[in-house]
Amino acid sequence: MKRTIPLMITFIVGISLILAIFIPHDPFHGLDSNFSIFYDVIAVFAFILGGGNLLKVHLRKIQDKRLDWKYSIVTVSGFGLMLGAGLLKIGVDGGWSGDYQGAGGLFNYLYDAAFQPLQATMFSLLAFFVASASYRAFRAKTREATILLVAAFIILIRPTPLGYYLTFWLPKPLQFLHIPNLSTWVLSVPNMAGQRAIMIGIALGIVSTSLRLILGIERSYLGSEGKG
Amino acid sequence: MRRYAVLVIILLVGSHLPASLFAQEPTDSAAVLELVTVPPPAYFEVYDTPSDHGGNITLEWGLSPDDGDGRNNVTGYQILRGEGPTGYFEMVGEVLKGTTQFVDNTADEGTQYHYRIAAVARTGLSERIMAGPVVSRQQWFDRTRANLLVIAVLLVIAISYYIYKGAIGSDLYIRKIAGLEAVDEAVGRATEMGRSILFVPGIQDMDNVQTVAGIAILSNIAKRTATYETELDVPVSRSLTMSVGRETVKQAYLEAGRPDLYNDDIVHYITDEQFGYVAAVDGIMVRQKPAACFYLGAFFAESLILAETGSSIGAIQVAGTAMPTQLPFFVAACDYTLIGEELFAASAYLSKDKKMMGSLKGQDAGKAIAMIFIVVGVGVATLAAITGNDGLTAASEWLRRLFSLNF
Amino acid sequence: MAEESKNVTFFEKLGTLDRRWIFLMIALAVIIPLIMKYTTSIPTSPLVQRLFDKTEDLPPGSKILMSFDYGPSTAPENQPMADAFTRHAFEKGHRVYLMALWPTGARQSLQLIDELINVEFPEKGYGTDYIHLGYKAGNQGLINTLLSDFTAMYTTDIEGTSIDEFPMMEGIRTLRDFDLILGLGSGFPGTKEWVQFAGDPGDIPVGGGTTAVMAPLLYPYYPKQMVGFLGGLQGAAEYEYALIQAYPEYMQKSRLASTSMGPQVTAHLVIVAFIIIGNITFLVERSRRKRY
Amino acid sequence: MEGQAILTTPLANTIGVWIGAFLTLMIFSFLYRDNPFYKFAEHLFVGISAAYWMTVAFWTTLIPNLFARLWPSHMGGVLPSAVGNEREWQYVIPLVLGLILLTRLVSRIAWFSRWAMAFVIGFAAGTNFTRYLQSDFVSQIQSTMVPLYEPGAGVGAAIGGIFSQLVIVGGVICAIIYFYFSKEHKGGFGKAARVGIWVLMAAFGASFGYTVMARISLLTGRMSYLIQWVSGANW
Repeated sequence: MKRTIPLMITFIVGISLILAIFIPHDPFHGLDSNFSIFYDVIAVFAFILGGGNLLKVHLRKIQDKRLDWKYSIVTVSGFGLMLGAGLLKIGVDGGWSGDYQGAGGLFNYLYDAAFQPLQATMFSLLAFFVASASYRAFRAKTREATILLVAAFIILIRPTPLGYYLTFWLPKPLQFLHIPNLSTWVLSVPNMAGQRAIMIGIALGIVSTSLRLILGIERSYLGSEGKG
Repeated sequence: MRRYAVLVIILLVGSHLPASLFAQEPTDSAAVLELVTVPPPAYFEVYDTPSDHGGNITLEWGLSPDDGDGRNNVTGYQILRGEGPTGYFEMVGEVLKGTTQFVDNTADEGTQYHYRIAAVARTGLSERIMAGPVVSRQQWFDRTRANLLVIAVLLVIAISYYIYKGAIGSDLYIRKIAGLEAVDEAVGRATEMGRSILFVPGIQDMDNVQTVAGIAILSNIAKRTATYETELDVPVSRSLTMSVGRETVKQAYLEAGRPDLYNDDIVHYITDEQFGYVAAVDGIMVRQKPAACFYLGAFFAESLILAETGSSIGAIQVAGTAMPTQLPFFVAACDYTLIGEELFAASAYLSKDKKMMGSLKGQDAGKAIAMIFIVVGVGVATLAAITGNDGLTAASEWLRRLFSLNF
Repeated sequence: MAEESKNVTFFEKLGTLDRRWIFLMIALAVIIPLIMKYTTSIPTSPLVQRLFDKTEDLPPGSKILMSFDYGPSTAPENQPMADAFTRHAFEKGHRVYLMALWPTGARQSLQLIDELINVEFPEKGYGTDYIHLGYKAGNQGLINTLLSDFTAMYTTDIEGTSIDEFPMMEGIRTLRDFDLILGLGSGFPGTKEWVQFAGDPGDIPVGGGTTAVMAPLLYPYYPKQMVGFLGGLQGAAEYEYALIQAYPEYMQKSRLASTSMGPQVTAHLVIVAFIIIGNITFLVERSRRKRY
Repeated sequence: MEGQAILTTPLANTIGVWIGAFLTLMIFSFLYRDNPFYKFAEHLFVGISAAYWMTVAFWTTLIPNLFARLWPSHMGGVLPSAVGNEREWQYVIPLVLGLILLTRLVSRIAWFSRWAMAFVIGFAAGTNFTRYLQSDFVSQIQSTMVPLYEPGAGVGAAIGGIFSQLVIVGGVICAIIYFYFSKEHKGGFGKAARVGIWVLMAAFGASFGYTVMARISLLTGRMSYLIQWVSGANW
């Protein structure tokens, strides 16, 4: 009961979705989009568990005055403020039926003032990390590393004047080695070959994993038959 | 005056003549005065659109002899629909000249329709031809996907066959996967150093098979941390992943015989926001300094932020993802990387379960199929291109069609 | 001897350079050109040119669906693309339909309307030349649904006005009724999903633009499954270049991507310099180890 | 509404810009080392972003896709456009599954939540199976089935074309061989697998190099924001 019914549910849902691709007739038609909405709804319910867990962790930290507990106050108040502003549509034009993200609303204000800069800045840290990773990783230690280095180097200098001036003088028969030409070739030939092989492999991996899940061979996510 | 007379005639001939035709009326009256009869389409047939969900009827006709040829007067075609051979016909569409097909996607399922078509010229309409009756229905099989079905069935049979072989205990060889051999090394090192292990199952939800694969690997890693009594930390960015992850880790601790070491806090939710999550995980890394970091699942831009921070604290890092965009960063910044398909092979490999190993061999059969078709396809296409032979060209086209999305 | 060992320690140090020095150099490489307003022009590559030509060759009044599948975090890359596409589409008299697969995308299209359409094309009418359909949840599932029934999901525009009131929505029943789909994306769901779930099954021309990260992933789809695409800021700068070549009056207006390319160039050069330094130190180190 | 008046004033805007600029600097401070400013920004980000996505899910999924489908006539207050729609009974399924998921909160019946998880896993397996089969397996094989030689080009172009096609086809085959699990990478097979790794490395290098551009653009965006803030242009 604790394992058989879930295994059956997985099997039926999985098989019907696969069949739906081949059957335009009701009830299979549109099953994919229907189920994806079902899935989204279930994921919203899961938010109660996730949000509850987040609050529990931080409230306990505050209560026990554990290391860095003061920062947990920041998390909890940020969470409460944003959730309140959004769910209650505070300051939004048009009252309850207005747009929760509408201009003038507190939710929108917090989004612009805090969420957006935080997100963009965190993302932009990548510019620094991409540089430090290139410095460490692109060294001609082995043949594989050398290929990685050369391919990256060609693409890296492509948008710079260096990419042009380094090779523009090449005679006509060797023009294919001119960096702008060479970089396009690297992207559309070896890069494409590699990406294709990866994609074919991934597709097989996903087909096989899906099958293992549908057939109930992979079932670690289901926990045990005993007391759950 | 004569111009008005012509207008009246046009109005009488085409009871549903569209307004746009009048808008095109040239001011040069000479063209209007020449009243000619337009020949109708060469033939007209209608049928229920195949392989669909109903509601569509396909109309096909032959060009009017004056469409692009002859007097070349035809500007388009007008299509009318009625629910019987006589009675009221409403207009359902107009198409430009040179067109020979139209799909009426406003048909009601199960209703009998008759269609009429007429060629339209500036001078008027041709005689209308009628076709029907026709009824639109839902079909039980999408013929355009027959090839996909064959390929899917082939793969399913190959994988199931080897799963079966595994189940009956046949010996299946699986090569060493370096990244996975490193799992034990990483757990061992963390235990020696008395530090924790960080596991990141990607930032996607459970509807992504990569997350499912990551969680399956987590199950194997959790069994090891339970055995060695090493601390495990699994921050997640999706609530559903948290629920499934907890169930998985709990089960792993149970199987390892250490349910006492399990608590729900091992798997904890941070935030759904990609960069909020990564900000928090970075914080965990620099403050707790885990000895080993695993990144196994679906990753986006955060991959490099995680891997570079992990590298700065000197952790041993094992990554694996099927996101082709992020693989380069993991390859550059981590000690071991599971590339694409290897991620999905990992749980089978680590669990040493025979049935799971069998499915890997099944995947290899799929690869063999892919390679054979690529080689044959390229060969036939090349021969066809060189010789120009019709038979070879047809064979090459057929092979390509076999792998097209609309068979 | 003494001299050499000093050299070795120097290279050793350089090899394990504190990464914060790299961080500092990158910051300077971006800030200085920004302050000095250094710009550069990029000639158009075939990949971008083909998409440009497609838009150019469509008959006026064609219907272009533009999907905003990104958020403010990648706006520096994606927004110049949206700007360039919109200018070009309006220049050719096409009709533009704005939608979003990302909740954050709807705000980006609003920005496009506020800052570009209302300013540069005040004569274009809402509901006749462009319409803002807003965000709908469902990711690739949404595309799937739109392919068979557009009006099932989009019954109103973003303001909640019924689409029946907009002349340009007439005749739009499925995604197949569009002449071109432009997916502006930065991840999942994005341009790739437009190819997989709309372009391929519906046989609709799909083009678009993605962040430079996603771009190499799209090469396998070009030229068969995609008309063409813009890869990152450089792609946007190339489209701007093509637009200026065809319509010189945009010389002044359409320079957003091109001006952002300045810091790009210097930062690239800094990274290239570091890679070269890294390899020199590595080679010196290795030859030293071999000698002893 | 009064709130609107307050939050759209120039003063509110200026305060917003200052908050944004300080948070930007706080995150950047992490590049030097972990510090209280970063901790503050990080904790704030976690709190507001978790709430942000919950709010988005509530208003864009729960209300229109569950409540408005099950009780359309009661939606007048929040979603007037739903009123008058017919009730769609099948949405009882996600409601029930969602509630089942919440049994996790009661440990005695927590196992019940697996039913919902089973649906989720089945959904993942079913949709991904066909999606990847179509676009990543079938399409990629077809795209590779091209002739090595296309007549009509000049000699130079023909040689170049044949070479490129050979690299693509050979590269794809060798890289697929690298992924082979059930055969030892030895002899000719091993050599092919080795070439396969080289192809993958070339692809990774190219894709890494390409991405640098994107990352620098992001930083440029952030730096422009800060420069504008320093110069007072966006207050």
